[in-house]
Amino acid sequence: MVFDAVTFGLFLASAIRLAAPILLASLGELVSERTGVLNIGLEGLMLFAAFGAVLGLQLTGVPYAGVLMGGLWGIGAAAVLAITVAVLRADQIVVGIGFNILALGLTSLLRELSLDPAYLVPSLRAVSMLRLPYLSDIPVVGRALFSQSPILYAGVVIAVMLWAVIRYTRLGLVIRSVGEGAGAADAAGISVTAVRFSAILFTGLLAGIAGAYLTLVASGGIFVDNITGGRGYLAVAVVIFGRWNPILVMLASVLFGCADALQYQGQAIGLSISPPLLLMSPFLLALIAWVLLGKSNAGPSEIGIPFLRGQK
Amino acid sequence: MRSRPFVELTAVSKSFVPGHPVLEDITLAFRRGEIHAVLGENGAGKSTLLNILFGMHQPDMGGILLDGRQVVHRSPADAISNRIGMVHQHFKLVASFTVAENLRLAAPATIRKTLRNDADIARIADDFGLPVDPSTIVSSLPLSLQQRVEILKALINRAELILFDEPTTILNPAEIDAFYGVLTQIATEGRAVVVVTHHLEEVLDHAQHVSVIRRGKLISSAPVGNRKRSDLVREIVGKDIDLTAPLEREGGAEGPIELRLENIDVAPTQSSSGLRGASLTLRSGEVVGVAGVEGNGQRELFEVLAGLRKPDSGTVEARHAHKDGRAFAGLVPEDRHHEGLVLDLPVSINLLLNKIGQTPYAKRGRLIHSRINAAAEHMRTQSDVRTRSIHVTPRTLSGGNQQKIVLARAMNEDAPVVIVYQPTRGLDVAASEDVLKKLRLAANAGKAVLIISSNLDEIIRISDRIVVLFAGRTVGEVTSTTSREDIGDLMTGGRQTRTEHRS
Amino acid sequence: MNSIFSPRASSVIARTRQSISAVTANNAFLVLSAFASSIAIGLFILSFLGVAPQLAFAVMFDGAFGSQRAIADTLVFMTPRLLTALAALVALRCGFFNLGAEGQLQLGAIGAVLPATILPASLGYMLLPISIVCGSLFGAVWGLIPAVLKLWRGADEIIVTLMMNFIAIYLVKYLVQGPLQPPDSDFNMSAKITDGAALPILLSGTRLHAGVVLAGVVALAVWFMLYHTTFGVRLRAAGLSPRAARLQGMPLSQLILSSMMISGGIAGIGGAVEVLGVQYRLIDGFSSNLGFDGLAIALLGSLEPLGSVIVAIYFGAINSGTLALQSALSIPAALAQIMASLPIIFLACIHGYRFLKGRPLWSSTR
Amino acid sequence: QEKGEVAALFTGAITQGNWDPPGYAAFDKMAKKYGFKPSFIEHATYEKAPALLRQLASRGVKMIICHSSGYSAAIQEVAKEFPDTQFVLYSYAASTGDLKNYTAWSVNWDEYGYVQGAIAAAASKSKHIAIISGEEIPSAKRTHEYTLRGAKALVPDIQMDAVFTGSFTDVAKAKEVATGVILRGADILLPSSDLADAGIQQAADEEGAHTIGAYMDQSASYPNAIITSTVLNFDKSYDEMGELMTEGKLGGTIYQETLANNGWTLSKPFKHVDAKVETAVFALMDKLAKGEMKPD
Ligand SMILES: Nc1ncnc2c1ncn2[C@@H]1O[C@H](COP(=O)(O)OP(=O)(O)OP(=O)(O)O)[C@@H](O)[C@H]1O
Ligand SMILES: Nc1ncnc2c1ncn2[C@@H]1O[C@H](COP(=O)(O)OP(=O)(O)OP(=O)(O)O)[C@@H](O)[C@H]1O
Ligand SMILES: [Mg+2]
Ligand SMILES: [Mg+2]
Repeated sequence: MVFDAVTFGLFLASAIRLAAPILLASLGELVSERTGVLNIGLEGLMLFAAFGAVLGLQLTGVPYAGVLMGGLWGIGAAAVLAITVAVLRADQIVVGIGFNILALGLTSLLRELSLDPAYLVPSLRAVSMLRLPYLSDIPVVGRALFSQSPILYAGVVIAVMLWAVIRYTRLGLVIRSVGEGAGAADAAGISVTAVRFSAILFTGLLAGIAGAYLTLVASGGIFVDNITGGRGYLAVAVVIFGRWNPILVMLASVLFGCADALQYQGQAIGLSISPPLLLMSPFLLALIAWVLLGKSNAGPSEIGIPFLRGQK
Repeated sequence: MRSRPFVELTAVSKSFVPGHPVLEDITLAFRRGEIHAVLGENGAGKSTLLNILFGMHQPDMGGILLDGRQVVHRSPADAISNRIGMVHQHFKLVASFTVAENLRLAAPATIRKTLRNDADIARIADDFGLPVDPSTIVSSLPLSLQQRVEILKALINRAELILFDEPTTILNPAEIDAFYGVLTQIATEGRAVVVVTHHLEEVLDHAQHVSVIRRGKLISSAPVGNRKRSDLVREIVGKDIDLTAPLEREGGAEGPIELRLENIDVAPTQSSSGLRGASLTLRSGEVVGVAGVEGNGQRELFEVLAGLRKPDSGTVEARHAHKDGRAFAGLVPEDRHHEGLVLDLPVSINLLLNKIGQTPYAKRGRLIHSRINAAAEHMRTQSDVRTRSIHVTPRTLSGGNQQKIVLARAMNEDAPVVIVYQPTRGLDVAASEDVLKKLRLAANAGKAVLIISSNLDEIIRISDRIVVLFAGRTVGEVTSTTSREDIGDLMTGGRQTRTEHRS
Repeated sequence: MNSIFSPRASSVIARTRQSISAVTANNAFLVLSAFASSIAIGLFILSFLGVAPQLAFAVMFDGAFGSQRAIADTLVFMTPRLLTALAALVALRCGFFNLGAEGQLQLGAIGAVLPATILPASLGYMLLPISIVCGSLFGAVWGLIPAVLKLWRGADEIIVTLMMNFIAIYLVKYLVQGPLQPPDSDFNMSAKITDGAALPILLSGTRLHAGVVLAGVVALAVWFMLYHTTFGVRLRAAGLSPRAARLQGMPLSQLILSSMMISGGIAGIGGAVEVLGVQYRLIDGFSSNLGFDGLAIALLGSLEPLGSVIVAIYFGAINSGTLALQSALSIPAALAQIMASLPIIFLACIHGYRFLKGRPLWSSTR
Repeated sequence: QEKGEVAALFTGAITQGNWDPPGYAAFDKMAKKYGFKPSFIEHATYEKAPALLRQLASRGVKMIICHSSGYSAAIQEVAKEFPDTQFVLYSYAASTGDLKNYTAWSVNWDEYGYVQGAIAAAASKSKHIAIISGEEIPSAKRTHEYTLRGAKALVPDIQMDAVFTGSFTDVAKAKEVATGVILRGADILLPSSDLADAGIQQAADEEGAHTIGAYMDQSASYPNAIITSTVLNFDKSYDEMGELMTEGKLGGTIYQETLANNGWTLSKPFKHVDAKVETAVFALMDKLAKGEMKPD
């Protein structure tokens, strides 16, 4: 089988769909990290929201209500992280690890208590794709780029907006200052706690929408245990990989999507590479690229460090 | 009758640890148009006092009056909106931001409009008499300019009371004069200024009012008038110390050359001139002072001497060297918190950090704790480090006591050379005196001591020979009898080609 | 120079260290209450599910400590977690944020299973030490990679070690699906190890294997190394204050390399022990997050070997206790995850809050 | 409950997917029928299996049923320590390692694969089918192979894409992969990735392709996509376990579950396809059942 234009189009579409939840989650994570909070709990946030979204769908039957619920669950779960990390100054990595395990257990328990047994959930076209007129008729890449879920388009818009906000607005200045010099921001009268708290909530919102995308768009309204399957960790890596820049983060998530898509397309067209090796490839690729890119990978200087007023 | 105070502290008490008050019943008034100096030993509570005013800490008892009205500062934001600004000892600037971004960050909404573009900011800075390039990244500015940004922050915020915590420790004499010029200007415009310092001359020369705190208690608060230095010292320390007596010099016999630098070059950086053909020699039994304005290669000189970096060219010869080629020397770095000490390891380990793997403290890679403890205990008594035990961490000690540990370690070194860099920065009068005495005694006992400092007075008091570092060059070598003015001239390149630009 | 040490690593060590430096009755009480309240919440959820809390607690306690077999189970669950905790601890104490214990453990398992399945059975009991050493070497090499990348390219260790975890997991998957899978296999796993390579069972009728002794010895060795050797002091000094350590002539790069080698080696032993003492083969998914458990244990144990032993026992007990709950009352496994995660979060909050309130006395090292 | 206690281990949850729930239902039915006290363990990962088996056995559980082939290593390790407990495995086992207290019900996956391949090939209009599995485990690899043989038996020039997604739970990836193969031309999909099958069914539904349900009749869940479902006769197998246990006849045997002994079958009638597909497939099954033909 040759890798012709049609295959390429399919491949690209697939890559973008696979990238979408990573993109949304990593954009959320980016905001946290820009304020100095390393949110390893992203995986857990996505998982909670993925569950919440399906619950919302089950309760209302309206797909977009499910998306909304996902976002709200994301915010709610993030509030727990925000209280521990931003208010109580708990260690971000430790809490993140604990939070992810908690999410795994709690969502599984909640699923048993509240969701219809998943094998009975009918196939739902939960959130349908939006086919942009004219643009989606462009040969080769048209369908790939312009016949995607509205949520993905929202993600792209958010990426550009975040870029502009961080770079050009007062809010961006405040966010960056908290991540680059929390003590200085505090002395300038900015509440580090409040900024980090809200940033984590924002992360929760986007991680929530990412989780909702995963269940409502990518899985058609089904929640199974551990449905995020490590995407949250991947999104954390993508933020660092994209150097805390929303645009680069967007490209990085598409890159990961490509690697992901390649492995399935590769199998389908009979590439005789062992699947685990293909599955490994995005990580290997990212690692190599990361090493080659080299030194200038310093993120926001306060990242991972709880703020204490008067600290030297 | 004098004007009514702008800000008052009423019976403020504060303790971090129950039962150990840091401030007790402090009542103080800060008036407009006045520079108000606050003096006290290390750990007396000066910074805590300022921090309470600025909302960084909350008092346990007592409160703050603003124009006679009770106010509560829960956070710096409250203080800022009450027109109080603070320039911290360790600047509160976002190092990776530009000057403009830092100013915009701090400015309240109403003022922010006027700071939209860099040109406006530059103009405003000029108007205040504090010119600075708004587009520079703060971390690439010399400390004196960073401080200027801090002052601008307060002024742009229309602060009426500006608090300074040890502002002059990072300035050279010329800069200090200019700094007080600015303060006087600020005060005469009707603002109140508070300055914490350890340098009494500054107080006598520039302040109108002086308060002394000792161990958390207010000892005095009165106009400077014609009070004398010795009065202040007595109030600060609780006893008399003569700070002008020359340090006794013994011997003076020329010992062998321990250390020789020749034609050392180190590439310049944004904040420093690097070194350009710097040369000096150091003999045992003498103290050599390296005078100079910070940023003229001091950092690089210390790093080369300490073996932290290789010079781009030139030779370093040491009579005694480690296996890896570093000169065998006791080192007192500039930053005691990050370079001098491991703040969270016990005092005992810190005292012996340089020898920890050597006999008799270790045998085949294994530590011998009894010997370490015995030696550390001995050093502690010898150096009078005031700590509960050698097993506590230095983090809990006062700056003076921390410095004693660093110094004790450097001296304990069997090394014939001691290299100290800004050894008294931030130390109170008594502690500084103590450090200088120890260094002089070491030289008298035959060590070779090199002191790099921007504090000309202490250099003059302690040194046998003085080398001036300017723009990375060692310009001229003088004796301690040379006048202060002449050395100052050298430090600013006066005798060199006058056209050469200060870095 | 400073860049090879992450400020966050220094900050984490400093905070964690300082909070233990003032262990008081009050502090111990808080730690205990974190565990107790986690168990209480778990029991509350159970009562919500219709299981009487007293019964559930009895079953759980019985499953964790009630019999020889129960204690053995607890210790068997504790063993690999203690080893990964020690691995994380050694790296962190040197200022290297090693999130890669998971990957190093996977490599250790590979390293152990190779000699244990390939070398001739005639080697007899020599196979055991060979396999353990080989596992530990594999882990050490895997641990060295991020250290080398950091020193050579300045690559951030958090991301490198995270990525390498995934790579290691897929490597194991690849091996047990292909090269190491014997022809007639029912599942993705290697051949069974040769008898001589198996860790001896200490208590017949239980699965308590000699790995637990090994883990204990490693804990003791790490403690000894940290507090009684020159290397240990240097490592701690470098971790807390690299600049001060360097000024005293300590070879920072060498310290990082050695500590990561030791760290990886210990995690590797963890993997070897799982293979040689529990699974007797390399099996896909044999590690259910042992690496991350280890990191959490190390941090909750205040980066102290003894503290880690205590917290690891709790983790072991929660695992065996909830397993008993599952097998006796068919309670969902999710509960185990909930009860293991809550103390992590609670304890982190307690640490953090004490930091915020400035008790014990300290400010950050930054 | 004087008959004693029986227990079952599941890799996932008994309320999720199409493998554990029908297995649990059969187990529960069996226990009730024969008067055993049933208990079960969900999410019994292979790592923890030895400990769980020991706990159950030492508690005096009479029969422990493991509902996945991956437990066989754990059984072989533990069974010898507990001669009084019967260990049973459902799914696939190559050998019981000479253990007298280890019995397996092994589905003839070769036959299973062969038939589903045949259905797909017969139903495919584009002569392009696909099988999508989760983890690449030995039984799945073997199934792929026999599926292709079955397909070729009916349509020699059939094209088959075979993909492993690497996960039994990642619905999104399975759906993505399924969408990919459909767009590349496959019109019949064979889901065999457990929980993730849901994604494949949806993809087929959305893109207008067809599928075969796996292990149980799933046509109610995905009426637009499913032609027919393979139905494992869990009830029969579990009932045999109960019966043999009660009679004390368990031990050491591997029971093959085949078409011939009604170990599994297909749901009828076929939908979305010509009647002749159904006829052809059932004719083939008949031959297989009668032994007139071998799946290779
Ligand atoms: N955050 C804190 N937590 C606990 N104790 C503190 C804290 N900050 C200061 N202290 C205590 O308060 C005392 C006074 O500290 P403060 O910083 O006010 O001294 P200072 O007068 O500014 O000293 P220096 O001249 O060295 O700057 C110290 O000796 C210390 O014991
Ligand atoms: N959390 C704390 N616990 C105990 N003592 C503290 C604490 N924080 C600060 N101190 C002590 O308070 C005193 C004053 O603190 P400050 O920050 O002014 O340090 P310093 O000695 O002036 O150092 P430097 O001037 O070099 O920054 C020091 O003696 C310091 O050791
Ligand atoms: Mg102070
Ligand atoms: Mg000070």
